Amino acid sequence: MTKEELEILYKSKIIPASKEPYHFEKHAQANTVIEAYNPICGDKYQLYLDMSEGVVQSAYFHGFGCAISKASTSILARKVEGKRLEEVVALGDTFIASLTGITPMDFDDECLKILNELKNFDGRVDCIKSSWEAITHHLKEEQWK
Amino acid sequence: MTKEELEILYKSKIIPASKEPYHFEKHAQANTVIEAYNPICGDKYQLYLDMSEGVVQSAYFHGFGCAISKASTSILARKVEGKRLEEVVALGDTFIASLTGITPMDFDDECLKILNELKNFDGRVDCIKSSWEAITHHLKEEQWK
Amino acid sequence: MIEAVTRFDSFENANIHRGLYDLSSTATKRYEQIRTKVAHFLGTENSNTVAFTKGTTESINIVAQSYLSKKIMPGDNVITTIMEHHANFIPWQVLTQTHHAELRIVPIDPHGNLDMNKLRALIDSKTKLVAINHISNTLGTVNPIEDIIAMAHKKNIPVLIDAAQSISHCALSLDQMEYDFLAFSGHKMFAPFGVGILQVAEKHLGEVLPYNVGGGMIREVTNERTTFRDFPFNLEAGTANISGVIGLGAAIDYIGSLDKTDVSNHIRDLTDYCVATLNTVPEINVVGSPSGRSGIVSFTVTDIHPHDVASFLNQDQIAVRAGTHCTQPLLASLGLGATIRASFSIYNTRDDIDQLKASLIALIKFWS
Amino acid sequence: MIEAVTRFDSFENANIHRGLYDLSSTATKRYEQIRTKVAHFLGTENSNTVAFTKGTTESINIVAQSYLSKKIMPGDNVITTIMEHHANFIPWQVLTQTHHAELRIVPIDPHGNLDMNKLRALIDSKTKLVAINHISNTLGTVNPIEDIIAMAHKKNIPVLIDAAQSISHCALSLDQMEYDFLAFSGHKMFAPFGVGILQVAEKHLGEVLPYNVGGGMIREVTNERTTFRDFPFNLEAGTANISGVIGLGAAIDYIGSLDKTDVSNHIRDLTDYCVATLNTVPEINVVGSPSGRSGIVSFTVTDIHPHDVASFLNQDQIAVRAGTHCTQPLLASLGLGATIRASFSIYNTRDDIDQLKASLIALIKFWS
Ligand SMILES: Cc1ncc(COP(=O)(O)O)c(C=O)c1O
Ligand SMILES: Cc1ncc(COP(=O)(O)O)c(C=O)c1O
Ligand code: FES
Ligand code: FES
Repeated sequence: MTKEELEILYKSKIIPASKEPYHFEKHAQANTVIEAYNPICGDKYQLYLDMSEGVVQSAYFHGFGCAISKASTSILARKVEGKRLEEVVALGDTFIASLTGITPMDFDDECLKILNELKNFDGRVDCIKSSWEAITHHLKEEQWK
Repeated sequence: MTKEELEILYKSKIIPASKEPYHFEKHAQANTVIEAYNPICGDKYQLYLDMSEGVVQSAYFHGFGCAISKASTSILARKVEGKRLEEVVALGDTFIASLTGITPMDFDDECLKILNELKNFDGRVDCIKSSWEAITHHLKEEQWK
Repeated sequence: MIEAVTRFDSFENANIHRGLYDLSSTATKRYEQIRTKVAHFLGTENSNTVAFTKGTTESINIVAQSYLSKKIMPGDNVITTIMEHHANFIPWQVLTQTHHAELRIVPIDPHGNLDMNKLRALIDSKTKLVAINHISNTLGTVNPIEDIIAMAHKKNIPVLIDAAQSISHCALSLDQMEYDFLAFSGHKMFAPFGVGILQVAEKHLGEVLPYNVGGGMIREVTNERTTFRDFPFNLEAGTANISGVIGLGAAIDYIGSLDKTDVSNHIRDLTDYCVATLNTVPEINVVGSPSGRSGIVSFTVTDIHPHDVASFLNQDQIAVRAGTHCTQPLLASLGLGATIRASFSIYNTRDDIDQLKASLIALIKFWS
Repeated sequence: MIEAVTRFDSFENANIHRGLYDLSSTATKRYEQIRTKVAHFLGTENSNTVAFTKGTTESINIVAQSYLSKKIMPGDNVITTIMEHHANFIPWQVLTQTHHAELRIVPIDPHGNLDMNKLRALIDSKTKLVAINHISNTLGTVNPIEDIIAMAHKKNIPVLIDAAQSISHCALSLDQMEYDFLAFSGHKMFAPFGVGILQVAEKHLGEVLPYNVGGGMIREVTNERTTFRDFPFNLEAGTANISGVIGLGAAIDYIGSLDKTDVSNHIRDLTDYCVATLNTVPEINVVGSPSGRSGIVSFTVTDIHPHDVASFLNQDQIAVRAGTHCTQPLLASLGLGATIRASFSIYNTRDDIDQLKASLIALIKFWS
C-alpha cells in the first residue's frame, strides 16, 4: 500500500468512523457485556449487546483504542445488529479468516473490505481483529451452553 | 604445531611419562591429600604429599586421566619434592600463568617447557593445568592457616 | 541457513512483539510464520503448541519448574533412564529432591537397550512423568518411544521426549507420536546455537505456567498484580533470539526438502558400517550393541585415553568428541571414564569411516 | 558486528565446553575471551563475575529466583520504582507475592524524576534488594544511581541495576559504580538478539545458585546427586548462543572504539533538541521533564492515538515506537494509555528530529 492509498482509506473511512463511531456509549442495561482486550498495546473496549430470542437486538461499545480498532469495532456494532447468534459467529469466523490472508472473503460490504485491506498495514492486524475475536469467542461459548 | 612436532613431543615425553609415571601409587600414610578434578572431562587424581617443616618430603599421585594430565602430574610430583611450601606455590603460580600465554616463563626445565608448548594443543590446557591448580590452591590456603 | 540469518541481521534487525513500525512488524510476522512451520514439521496445525526456548536444556527445565513442580507431591515419582543426557536427568533429580519425591532410573541391558521390563515395573500410580530421550547421544540407541508412550498413557502418565538427537532424523516419525512434551535444540538440525523448541500437547497447554517473567508475555500489569498471556506466549519473556529462530526456520525448510527414507537409510548404513569396521580392530572396543542404533557410535581404545585419541584424530581432520558426553550416570554404570564418539549426519560417507579406522590404527601403532 | 557473526556461523560453528576437537576449542577460547572483554568493559579484571544470559529479562529473573528467593522471608521487602520496565518489575512482584513479602514502589515527581525522599523513607532493615533502572526506557530519565547505591549500601542492602538502556552510553561510568548486580542485553548495544549479561559483585558470587540445570554447568553427576560448578559457569547450562556472544564481543569493540564524551554529548544534544522542537507544536505533549534525560523522549499527540501516529511516521521512514513500552505501571500512574517514543543513538542527527516534527505537523493537519 502506498502512503497515498493509505491516506485515502483513512480519510474516507477510518478517521470518520473513529471520530463518530456508531453506538459509542456505555450501555449498562445490556444483557451481554464482552471485553475486547488487545494485550499487544493494552487497548480495551467493552461491547454491550442486547440479545433476545437468539438475535442481537442492539450493539453498543465503549473504551479506548486506536482509530483502526475504533473504526473496526464501530463497523462490528453496526453489522451484528439484527443478526442471529449463529450468523454473527459465522461472519466473525469468515472475517477473521480473511485477515490471515489464507481464506479470502467475498466482500459485498464496503466497510469490511476496507478493514481487510488494512490487514498488512504496519502490523496493525490485531487492531482490526481484537473486537471481532472477542465477540466470536464469547458467542461460541454461549452457543455451547 | 604441526602433527610431526606434536608426535615428537608425545613420543619423547608425554607417552613415556604417562606410561611410567613418577611415584604413581596410593600413598595412604601421606599427611596431605589433595584432589585434582577436571570438571570438563571428569578425570581425577589424588595427590599425596608428605610435608614436614614446611617442606614437601615426598609426592605421590594416583587416579585416572589422559596422557597429558598424567605426564603433567608426574612432572609435578618430581618437581615439588624437596621444595618449601612457598617455593611450590611460586612455581605453581608462574607455571599456570605461563599457560595463559600472557606471562612467559623462563624454562630452565625441559619437562615444564614441553608441557607449556602443548598449551595451545586442541583445547587441552586444562589437562596440563588441573593438578597444578589443585596443589597451588591447596597450599595457598595452607599458608593462610 | 547462514544466508537467512545474515540477511535478517543486516536488514531486518528489529525487535518483535513490541513496537509497531514496519521493520518490527515484518520480524513479528516471520517469527510467527516459523512457529507455524515448526508446528507443521511436528505434525500439528496448532502453532500455539510451540514455544521458542534457548534449547533442549531450557525446554526441559521449563517442564520441570513451570509444569511439574506445581503437581508433584512428596512420595510421587518421576521416571527417567540411565542413558539420559544431563539435561534430561539433573532437572528431575533436583525436582524430586526438593519435593521429597523419588527419581526412578530405568537401567539398560548389557547390549545398551533400555530395559523395558524394568520400566514397566517402575511405572505406578505415583508416577507423575516419564522423561526419556528418543536417541541416546552416547550409545546411539533408538528407544521404542511409541511403546513407552502407550505404556505410560494407559496409566494417564504424561511423557516427555528429549528429541535433541532425533530431530534431524525426520524419518523417525516424531510427527506421528502422541507425546505430551517434546524438547529439542536448533543446533542439532543445522540451525544456530541458542534456540530450541518446547512443544506441548494441547491438553496440557493450560498447565504450563510462566518461567521467566517480564515484557512481552503479559496481558496486564498493575502495581498489585500481573495477568499473563496464554501458552506459548507466557513463556517468551523478553527479547527473543530472533536470528536464531529465523535460522531454525531455514533449517526446517532444508530438512523438509530431504527425502526422509534416504536420510534414514544413509545414516543407518553409516552407523552399521562404522560398528562393523571398528570391530575389526582388536584394540577398539565399541560401546554397546543395541538392536536399534542410529547416527552415533561410542568406542574406546585399549590403553589410550579417549581425549588423547580425539586430539590425534583431530590432527587428521577427523572431528570426534571425547568425554562423558554429558552422560556421567550412564558411563559410571558402564564402568567407563569417557568414550570417543563418532556421529554421522547426511554429510558423511563410508570413506570418512575408512579414514577413521586408518587413523586409529596409525595411532595405536604410534602409541605402542 | 554482522561480519563477526557470519564468520562464526560459517566457519567456526562448533559447540563450546564440550568436545575437544579443534573447532570447538577455538570456539571456547573466543567465548572466554569475550567474557574477559565484557569484564574489562565493566571495569573489572575478574571475568568470573560475568555470566552470559538470554538478555536483561533472564538476568533479572536469575537474580530473583537463584539469589533472592533463597534469602527473602515473609515480612521482608524489595524496592523497585514505578518507572521500571516489566522485566525489572514483574519478577519482584511475583517473588514478593509468593514469599509473603512486600513490593515497595518508589514514585516519581511531577517532572518524571525519581522521588528520592520517598526512596529514603521506603528503605528499611527489612529491605532485601533495591532494583532500579539506570535510564528509564519510557521517560529517558537518568537516575542518580551512585546516590542510590550509597544510600542502600549504608544499610548493607544490595542494589541491582537494569542497565538495558544505558549500556551503550559508555560515558555514564557504569564501570566505576559499586552495584551488586548488573543486567543488560546485547541488542541494546548493536549486538544480536537473545544474548545478555548478568554481572555479580565478587562478594555475592557464591550466593547465586544454578538456574537452569543440565550439561556444561556441573562438576559431577551421580544417580543420587549433582555437584555444580561455581558462578558464572553454574548458570550456563546447555548450549550457549555462541554467535550471539561473538556478536556481543564485536559490539563491545565497536562501542569501546568511540569517544565516550562525544557520544554522550551527541545524545544529550539530540535529546534536548528533540524536546525543544516538539514543545513548539501545541498539539504535541512531551511526557515528563526530568532534570537528566538521555536518549529517549516520549510524547503524545492530542486526539490521535499513539499507534496511529507511529504508523503514519513509519510511512515516512521514521522509526518510532508506540505503546506502553513494557511500562504499564508507569503509564497508569501518569494516566496515559500509551505514548510514542523517539529514541536516539549515535547514528541520529538533528535533521532526523526536524523531519519528525514536519511529519507530525503534516499528520495533525491530515487528521483534523
Ligand atoms: C530498561 C529496560 N529493561 C529491560 C529490558 C528488557 O530487555 P530484554 O527484552 O532484552 O530482556 C528493556 C528492553 O526491552 C529495557 O529497555
Ligand atoms: C540427547 C540430548 N539431550 C539434550 C541435549 C542438550 O541440548 P542443549 O545443550 O542444546 O540444551 C543434547 C545435546 O547437547 C542431547 O544430545
Ligand atoms: S493500537 Fe491498540 S487496538 Fe490498535
Ligand atoms: S582429558 Fe581429562 S585431564 Fe586430560
